[in-house]
Amino acid sequence: MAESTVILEELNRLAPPAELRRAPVVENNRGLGALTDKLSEFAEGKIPRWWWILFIPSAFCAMVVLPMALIYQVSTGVGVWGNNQPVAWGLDIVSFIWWVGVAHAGTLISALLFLTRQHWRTTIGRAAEAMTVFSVMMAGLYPAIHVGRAWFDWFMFPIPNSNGLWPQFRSPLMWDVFAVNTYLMVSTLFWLMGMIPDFAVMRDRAVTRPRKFIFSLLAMGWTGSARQWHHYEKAYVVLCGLCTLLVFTVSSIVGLDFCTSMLAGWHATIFPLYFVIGAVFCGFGMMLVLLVPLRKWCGLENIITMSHMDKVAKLTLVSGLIIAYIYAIEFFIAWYSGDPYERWVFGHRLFGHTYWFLGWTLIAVNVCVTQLLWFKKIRANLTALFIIGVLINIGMWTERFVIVVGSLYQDFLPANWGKYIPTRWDVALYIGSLGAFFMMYLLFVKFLPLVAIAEVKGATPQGNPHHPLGGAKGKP
Amino acid sequence: MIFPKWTNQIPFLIPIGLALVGGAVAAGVTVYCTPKNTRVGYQPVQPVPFSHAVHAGQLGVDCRYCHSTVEKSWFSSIPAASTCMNCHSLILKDDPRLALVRESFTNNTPIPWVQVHIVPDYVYFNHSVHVARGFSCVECHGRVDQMDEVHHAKSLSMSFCLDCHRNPAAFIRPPGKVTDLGWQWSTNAAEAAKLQEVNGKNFVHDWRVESLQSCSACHR
Amino acid sequence: MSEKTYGILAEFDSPAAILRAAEKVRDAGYSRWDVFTPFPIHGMDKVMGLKNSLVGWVALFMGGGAFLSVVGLIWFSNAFDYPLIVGGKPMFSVPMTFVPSYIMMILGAAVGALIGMLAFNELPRFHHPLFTSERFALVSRDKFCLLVGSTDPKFSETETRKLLESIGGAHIEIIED
Amino acid sequence: MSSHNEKTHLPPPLDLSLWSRLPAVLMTLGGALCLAGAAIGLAGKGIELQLFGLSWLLAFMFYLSIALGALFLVMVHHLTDASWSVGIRRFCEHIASLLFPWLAILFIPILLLAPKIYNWLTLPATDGLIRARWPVFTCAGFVVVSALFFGVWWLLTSRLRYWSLRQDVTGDALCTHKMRFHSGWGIVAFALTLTGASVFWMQSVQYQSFSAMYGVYFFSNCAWVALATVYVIAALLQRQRILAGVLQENYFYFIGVLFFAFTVFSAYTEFAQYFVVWNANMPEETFWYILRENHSWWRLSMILIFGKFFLPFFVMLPVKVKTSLKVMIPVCLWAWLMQFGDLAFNILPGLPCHHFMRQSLWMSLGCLMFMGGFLGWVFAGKFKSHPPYPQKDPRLLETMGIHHPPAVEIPGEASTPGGYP
Repeated sequence: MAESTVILEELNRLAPPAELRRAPVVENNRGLGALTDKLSEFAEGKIPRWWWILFIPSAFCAMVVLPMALIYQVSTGVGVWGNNQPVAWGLDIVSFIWWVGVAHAGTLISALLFLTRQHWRTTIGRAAEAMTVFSVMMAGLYPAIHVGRAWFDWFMFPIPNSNGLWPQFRSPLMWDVFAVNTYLMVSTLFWLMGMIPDFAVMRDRAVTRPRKFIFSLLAMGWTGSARQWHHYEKAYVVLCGLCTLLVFTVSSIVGLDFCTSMLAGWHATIFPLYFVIGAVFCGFGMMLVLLVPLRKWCGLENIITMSHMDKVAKLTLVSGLIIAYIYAIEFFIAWYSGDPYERWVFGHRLFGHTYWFLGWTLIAVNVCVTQLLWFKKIRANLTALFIIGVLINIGMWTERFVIVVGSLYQDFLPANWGKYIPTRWDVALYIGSLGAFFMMYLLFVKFLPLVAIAEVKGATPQGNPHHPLGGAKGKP
Repeated sequence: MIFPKWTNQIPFLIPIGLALVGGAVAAGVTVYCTPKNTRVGYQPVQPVPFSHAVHAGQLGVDCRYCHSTVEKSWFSSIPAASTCMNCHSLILKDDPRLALVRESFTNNTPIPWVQVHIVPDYVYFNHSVHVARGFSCVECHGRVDQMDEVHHAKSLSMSFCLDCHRNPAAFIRPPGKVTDLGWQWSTNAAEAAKLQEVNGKNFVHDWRVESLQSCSACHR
Repeated sequence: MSEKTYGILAEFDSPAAILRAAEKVRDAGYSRWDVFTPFPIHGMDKVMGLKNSLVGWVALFMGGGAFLSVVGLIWFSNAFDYPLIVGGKPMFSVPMTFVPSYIMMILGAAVGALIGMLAFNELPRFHHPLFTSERFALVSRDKFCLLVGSTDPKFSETETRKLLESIGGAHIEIIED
Repeated sequence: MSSHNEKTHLPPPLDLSLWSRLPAVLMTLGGALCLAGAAIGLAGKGIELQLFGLSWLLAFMFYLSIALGALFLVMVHHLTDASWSVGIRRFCEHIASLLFPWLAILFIPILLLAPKIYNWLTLPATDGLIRARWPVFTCAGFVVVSALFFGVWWLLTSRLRYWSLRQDVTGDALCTHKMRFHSGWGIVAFALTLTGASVFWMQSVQYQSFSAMYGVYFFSNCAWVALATVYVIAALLQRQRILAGVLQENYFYFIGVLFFAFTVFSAYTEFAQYFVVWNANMPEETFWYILRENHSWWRLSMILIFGKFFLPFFVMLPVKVKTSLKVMIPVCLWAWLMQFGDLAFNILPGLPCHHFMRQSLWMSLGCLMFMGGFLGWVFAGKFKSHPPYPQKDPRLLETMGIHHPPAVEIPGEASTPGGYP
């Protein structure tokens, strides 16, 4: 130890000024064993009170409100929603895009930041992936019932049948089916595979027999041998690459649902990218909403450090800036194209009737509030981050509403103009899906490894065989 | 250690199980969820024991006598009680089986017939355009003139419609013979097929039969 | 050496220690040995002489296969078996087929990566001789173990044990199968 | 750490004494071709002058894309607080600072030939679309907006360079903060001006077309071709031992990965744009692609699809290729060619003749050579007069592979179970 202290001191002298020092991945470092204890502590401990306080209402929404809304809608028909001509896509599609969006940041954090070797992602990656998995589930719910006859959903799969029906692969809605299902499967698979080594940790720590049984089953016999890690790491890189592609693909396809049509306000070549970035932005907002309380209540302040929160906030800012750019481009192209319909639609987003305030809301929140994140003080203030996260989610929800309803309610013929007011069943379904999401998320938080234990350990200096703290001898 | 050694065999069974389940689901859907299973053979009990076999078959009443709008409207009408009473005010006047018809006639209330053939709301089907261009009732409804109680004879699935739309010449016949359900070009099967081929092509051409295959032809 | 011996297990304290130990075991001429660590150790692949994992190839082939089979499915279903006119678009065209095929390529490759990983690692394997060792349970925590398998031609209970002791291994134990 | 420094067996430095004359040769040859082109243009009665103008624009946009891409890399370096890119930052700054005044000078011929290049400047005001774009689509609008773009780039590049060079002297952390500040507002201004430049100078050659993706599409190509350039220059400087010690082998991997990522991203933007237009099938949009899917342009579009995406994608797919100079250098040079082809695909069909004209080949080649020689000469001058990499950057140690410890105190006892505060 003495030798390495000398080296550390020497390095300290050469290091940049304190303000430019790199923050450690995990604070208050006490070695690998203590880290393992810390990270598995919450999943093994008693269920705290705050958990019940959050869980019971979420479970109520998921177990009572959601089934009620679903059963009533499926048995009665889509007429129970506010959808009608000319607004045939209402809250169901708005919420669908919103949920898909929430999912994206999770994949981006865990996959893209892995590929760019951002070690800090190890602490929040798992929480982000879980967010992805559960919100894609919620997203998938909407198109399945939006079709109106949910029992005919099998039409969307290539099963030979006497109807002579094959899926119509030229339809963007069909691509949605592929995209959302693939996204769900790949993100679940990615999430579960990432957890295998941590399941092994839980297995080895398990005291009770049922617990040992469950985690033995989940860990699938993981031993952590070098050969296993060797294949595992390769598979992980491949999955990360694929997930990064998926981030771009899934939302692009959702964007194509809109822009392949010729409706003013929908048809723009930037729409695929627009939806990708909007999704990521919204997801980062949700990430802030989830991480701020989690790190406090689960006692993870030293793991999910303020530096990590700062980085998530910066990523939020980046995606928010791109969104602002795309808004600007949308309005610019509406003007530049000289198309009277386009100009009309975009003028009416801000100065029209019925929904004008929503247009201003999304500019106020998505464009203006996001700019607060330029300031270091705001990024260091957890309350502010939480509020901004909530606002971004509201703002992005509004954005989808403006896109979906704003372009539909006044189409090319004034005789067709109408309004869209969501009914209580629209709202109930949305609340139910929120409840289901939070219920599943809370279950995950309590019972599964919330932080990628193995990955975090590998990212600490104690896990680095070339670092003095990792046991390396000699000069670095 | 919680698992005995034999459990290491389980992974090899998983893919087999998955394949079996997947295959079973697909096969089950194919067999049980499609109109061939869900529609064909449907034969509800009607409120009045009306026999098409007697009326259309034995007595030779033309379809259009009762379903009078079939040539002019997208909808083939169900006869009002007054149509029945044209004859039944004289024939089988007091038959108890016709009590409901008489009641309907006097009270001006509809007879609660149970609809047998139905296309979903998302399908637009026009009877008149088919009948007027020489497509017989029998193509979709089967030999109703031989049915005591009407049952669903054909699947009316999408591919059923498209089979005809793709090759109308194989099904078209002289418009006068549309309601003659047993009509054939010839009693000789080979000759009938030949005549169908030659005449079918001519009819389709001469009468400008446009059997559309685009989605919006039916799903409009 | 009993028939049922699986190997000898030794325990080390730090990633650098296990890396050095692995180098020494390799230099001593052993070929059937493995290290067990709570996380992947940077540089261990090189020491153990592990070639580039084939998982990537499995993913590539599964992905490519999925891509081609969906192209085939689209051609068969939309252009051959039941061609339907939709929106004036050609029955079969590259831009149209690209999107679903591409998505399914990702799914195929992802499943391929997972299956490849599991297959090469012989997982799931619920029963493993190492699970009998109490100390082995610490591998997932903060210990680093090295196992020399009994199938190694150079394996000998005494010699191997001596070697492991000399390179700093603690809690050396014989694992029964 | 030590493992990064293993690759010290570099091949001997190249003898570049002959190559130092290259800018002069290129300028002379290219200048002669340019003069010939201009002469033909001025003498010709048909579209010759427009052809020359478009060729000049094509070459200009090529170097503009590299300079803008380099500017982007510099700003991203500051914003992400990256360490590995310290070594490549200085020459990126040099490339970026070509934007003003040097590229602005090269823009003057475009300004002079504008009525020939952009037919909307001369079309009567009865055209609805041009009227709808008033006041931007006027002579005054063209000058003012172009000046605005160059003004923004001047401010941005000069500030970034000023603080970067100042840090070489003082080593002050303040300079880092200043550069981050300028990158902060700069990246916003950059996005808007780049989009504006692509639409205004390039897309408006066929003024009827519009596409919301166009700016992003041009941006992705800028970053792509800039990364190719950076890779080549970095490899060269490494070989010459100028950046030895600062550039680690795995930094080539990073540049390569970014280059690969932008190969995919630029294909994504192009596909998205094409696909949306193809699918909606609206005449006011499709005319742009229909023109490029016919006659000789068809061949160019096929070359671009396979050469600009599939070839580099599959070549660079294996992990190890990204550090293999033997593969990567040809790919990077190929990327220049493809970027040039892509710009030609965008610009040259603006000619009223609807097919590729052989004349444009030597004309644009001449312009390319002339500008390349000129800008290369300016760049070499800048490079020689300043240290090749930021000498006192606070991240320099880190980029050299020396990890400094985290800012907090590390407690002595490692791996003690329990007792976690």
